[in-house]
This record gives sequence, C-alpha cells and structure tokens, in this order.
Amino acid sequence: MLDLVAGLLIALGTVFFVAGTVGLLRFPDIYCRLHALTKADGLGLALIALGASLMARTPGEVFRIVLIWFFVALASAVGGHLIAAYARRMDRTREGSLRHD
Amino acid sequence: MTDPLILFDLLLAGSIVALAVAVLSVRDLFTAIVVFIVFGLLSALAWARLAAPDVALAEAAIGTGVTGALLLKTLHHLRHFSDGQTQDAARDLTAVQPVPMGVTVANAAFCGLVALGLAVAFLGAPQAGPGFDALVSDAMPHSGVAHPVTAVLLNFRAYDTLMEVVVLLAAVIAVWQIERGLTEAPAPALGMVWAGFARLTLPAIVVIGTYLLWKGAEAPGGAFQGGAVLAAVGLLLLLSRLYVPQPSHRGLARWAFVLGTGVFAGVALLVTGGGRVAFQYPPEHAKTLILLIEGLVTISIAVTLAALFHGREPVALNAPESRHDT
Amino acid sequence: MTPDTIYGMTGIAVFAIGLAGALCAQDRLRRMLALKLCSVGAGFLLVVAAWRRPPDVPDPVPHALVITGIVVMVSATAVALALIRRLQTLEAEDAD
Amino acid sequence: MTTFLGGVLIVLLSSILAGLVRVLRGPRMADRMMAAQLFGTSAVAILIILSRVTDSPAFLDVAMVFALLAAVTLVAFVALALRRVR
Repeated sequence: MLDLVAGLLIALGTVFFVAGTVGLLRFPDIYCRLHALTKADGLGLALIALGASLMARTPGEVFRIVLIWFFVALASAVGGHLIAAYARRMDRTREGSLRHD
Repeated sequence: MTDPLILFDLLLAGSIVALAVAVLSVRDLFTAIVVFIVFGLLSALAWARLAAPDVALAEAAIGTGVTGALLLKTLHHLRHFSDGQTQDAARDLTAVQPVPMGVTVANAAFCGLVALGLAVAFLGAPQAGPGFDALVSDAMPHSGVAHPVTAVLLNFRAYDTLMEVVVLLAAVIAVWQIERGLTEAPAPALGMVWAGFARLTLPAIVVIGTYLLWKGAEAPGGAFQGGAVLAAVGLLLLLSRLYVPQPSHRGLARWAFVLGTGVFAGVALLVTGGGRVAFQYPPEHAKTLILLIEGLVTISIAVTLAALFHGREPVALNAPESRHDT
Repeated sequence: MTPDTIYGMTGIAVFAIGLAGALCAQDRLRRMLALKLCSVGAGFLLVVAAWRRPPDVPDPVPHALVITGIVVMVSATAVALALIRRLQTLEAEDAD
Repeated sequence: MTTFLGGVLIVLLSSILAGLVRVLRGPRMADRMMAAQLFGTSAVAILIILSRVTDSPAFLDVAMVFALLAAVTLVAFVALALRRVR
C-alpha cells in the first residue's frame, strides 16, 4: 500500500519534470521558460522526494531527503531570480545602446 | 542477469559519449563549457552507478563547483580582453592557419587505433581479476578508520596523498606567479534576494562540508570532498565580493596553503621518530592522527581551491609591480 | 552486458575523443577541455576496474587513485587556465 | 517496483537529453545556463531514486552536494557577466 502511494507520487513527479522540459523547449522567450522551469522542477522534485521518503528505511534518510529538497527549492528560486535579473539588465542595456546610436 | 537498470546504463553511457563529442564539436565556446559541465554531471551519475560514491562525491563537488566557475571565468576574461562582443573576435586572436585535411585524418586514425587497442585489451582482460580488495580488507583493522577508501588514502597509500597536497600547493604558487599584479574587478550588484540566500546557504554549505569530512572515517566522504565543498563557500564569497582579498591577508593565506602539507609531513616525521616507517601510525593513535591530518588538509584544500579560482595574489594597488611588467 | 563492460567501453570512447580533440583543437580553451575529457575517460577505466558484482564491495584502491586524479586534474586545470588568460592578455597588449 | 523505478530513471534521463536541445540552440547565454540548472535538479532526482533502487544511502550525500553547489556555476555566470555591464 505504502509502496503504491510512493510509486504514484514518484510517477506524478516525473510527469512534472517532463512538463518542465517541454516548457523549456517550447516556450517562446527566456522569461516564460524560466517560469515553466522553476515551477515544474520545484514541484516535481518535491513529489519525488516525498515518494522516496515514504520508502526510506531510517529517519536519517528522510531527514537528508527533506534537506536536499529544501536546498534545491531555495537554489532554484534564487537562481531563477538571478537569471531573470541578468536577462532584464541585458535587455535594458541593449535597448539603451540602441537608442544611443 | 536481467538487471532492470541495464537500459538506463546503456542510455547514460550513450549520452556521455555524445556529450563528449558535443564538447569538442559545438562552435560556440560558452556552449562547449555548459555541455562540459553537463558531461561532468552525467559522469558523476555513472560513477554512482558503478558503486563508487566517493568518486561521485569528489566529481560532484569539484566538477560542479570549482571547475565550472574557473572555465566560465577564463571565457569571460578571453572575451573581455579581445573586447569584441562576439566570440569571433576572440577566435581571431587565438586561431591559426587551417589544418590540412591529411593531418586531421591522420590524427583521427591514430586516435581510433588507440581506442581499438584499449578496447581489445579491455575486453580480453580476465573478468574481475585479482584486485587489492583482499589486501585492504586484511589490513583494515590496523588502519584506525572503518571506511576502506579513507584508509587507502590516508594510511596505506599516504605518500600518494601527501604528493597530491603538494601538487595543490605547487599549483597555487604557479598561479600567483602567472597572474602577478593584475588589478581587481569591481563588485557585481546581485541584489537583496542574493544577500538573503547567501546568509542562509553559506553556513549550510560549511555544515555539510564539515559533515562530509567527519563522515569520511566510516562512510563515503573525507578530506577532499569536504574541502571541495568548503571551497564553494570561498568561491561564492569571492564572486559576490562579500569578501575581497586584502594584501594584509596574504600571510594568513600562505599559512593556510602550507598547513596541510606541513602537518602531513610533520606527522610522518613524528612517526619515524618513534622508530617506525613514515606512515605506519601506532595503532592506538591511528584514528586521532588521521582525523588531525584530514581536518587540517581540508582547510588547506578549501583555501587553496578558492585561491586557485581567484588567481591573482592580493597586492596593494600602488605596489611597484604593475601589469605592464614586460 | 554488465555495467562494467558498458562503462568501460564508454571510458575508452571518451578517452579517444578527448585525445582526438587535443590533437585537432584550434583554440587553447578547447584543447584544455579535450584533455579534461581524457582524464575523465581514464577515471572511468579505473572505476570499472574496481567494480565487482553487487553483493561484493568494490576495490577501494582504484577509487582512491581516481579521487587523487580528480584533485590533481583540477590543479592542472587552474594553472593551464591561468596561463591561457595571461597569454590572451599579452597578445591583446601586443595587438594594441 | 525496481522495474518501475528503472522506467522512471530512464524518463528522467531522457528529459535531460531533450533539454540539451535548448543548450545547443540557445539563443541567449542565459537560456543555456538555465537548462544546465534544470539538469542539476534532474540529476538530484535520479540520485534519490537510484539510492532507493540500489539501497545505498551514500548517494543521498552526492545528491546533497549537487543540491548545494547547483548555485555556484549559476552565480559565477551571473556575477561575471554583470561585472562587465556595470
């Protein structure tokens, strides 16, 4: 029973990963892609982590899985922010230099 | 025999080879570097699959941390100094005359021959010939630690590891000499979100690095993995200019560089003084000595790797040596 | 087909590709990357040599060698990249 | 169960391979970097599942290192690029 639930969660998480990759490939510009990516991979990893921790043997493993999920969520949020800020600044300077010319 | 993971293995192996080809064949250098980072990621996965978590840890820590940042820094420098917006300008400076077709074909044939020879040797070798496993597991009780890889690194083959620390020291000396007197770049503006992230993550990385070091005695982990993870803290501090190396910190950095080598060699000398061979630690103190060496070597590795990334020696701005010293 | 044959052949292929790249590469950074590919290929062969069928534990000595190799390679990379940067700077100054 | 998890591993690895198209095609440097970030997360997921399949908790430490250091390359990229803009 527990295995079944874990399997379902992992399968659902994998679907989110696939969705994120499709978004990465199909969305038109960098901001849309960023949106698809951070949402999808954050949620996908959360579901997989939940499924895996249901199958874990010791509490230590569960703790480490939760820690991993926490760090990935944090890094992906901040990474998304940094990339977006970078892309926006690049766009601005490009526009600025065009107007200057 | 029918391992359900065999398809996964085949797919992973195929993608690793494809990525290796892509690293060398894509035109844009930045893409090549990103593909190389992904290549490192997948080879770490393959090593995990081959039941080598220590190696996977080392590759993960060094490959995704220091190596990627170093490559990106070098590319940034190349494009900046050829001051073209595109990489074509950079290529004009470094590229030379086109290579004649015959040379390329001869090179490819030579490499194919090498690969063929290796493949014949590899497939013809006896399956799982006698390794060092029996020797190592016999000697484990005398090593003072419970994890075989750590025992090999710091006890049975400690000379190798000592030399490895010396190589790191030599590298940082060389880099300081090569980059003598270059000036500092201004700080990037990374914003509030980054500041909050740094406050939360940097201490966490320190904790995890120390945990890896501590765990090395009985499970995968150890000085190199711990040091590489700690070096990432240094990298993040240097990149975001939360820490700017001051000329007055040079002495401290030099002490940190030689700390690992010094303690390692010092312990060896001490053991010889007790009438033993250099790395034959007395069994009752073996664990203490190994942990002492590992702890200090970790600090040394972390500082050295961060310094290797930073490159130039911190000198005062109006120091006599300037960039135009040639 | 066992993991060791699969990854052993991978290691050989990666080594050969890296060797070809190091011989043919046009710019310095790419040659550096090719040499790094070679080192990873060699690492694969060593790790494969350590592999034993799952109930047995792998041979720790090659693992230790590969870890040493990774650290030595990162030192070599850092020195080579510093040289590349310095050469580029000098060439740019000469071009002025 | 192992067969199912093996299938999941293959799907995750294929999603990395599909994402490589974005790395190769770009068009901007930020696009390529972003895709590499996603691969880091996928690798963490693969390692978590692999640690279940082969029952070796040590892989969780490898996943943890990936999770922590995923930011380093990205920060290196952004910090270096912004230095030139200013």
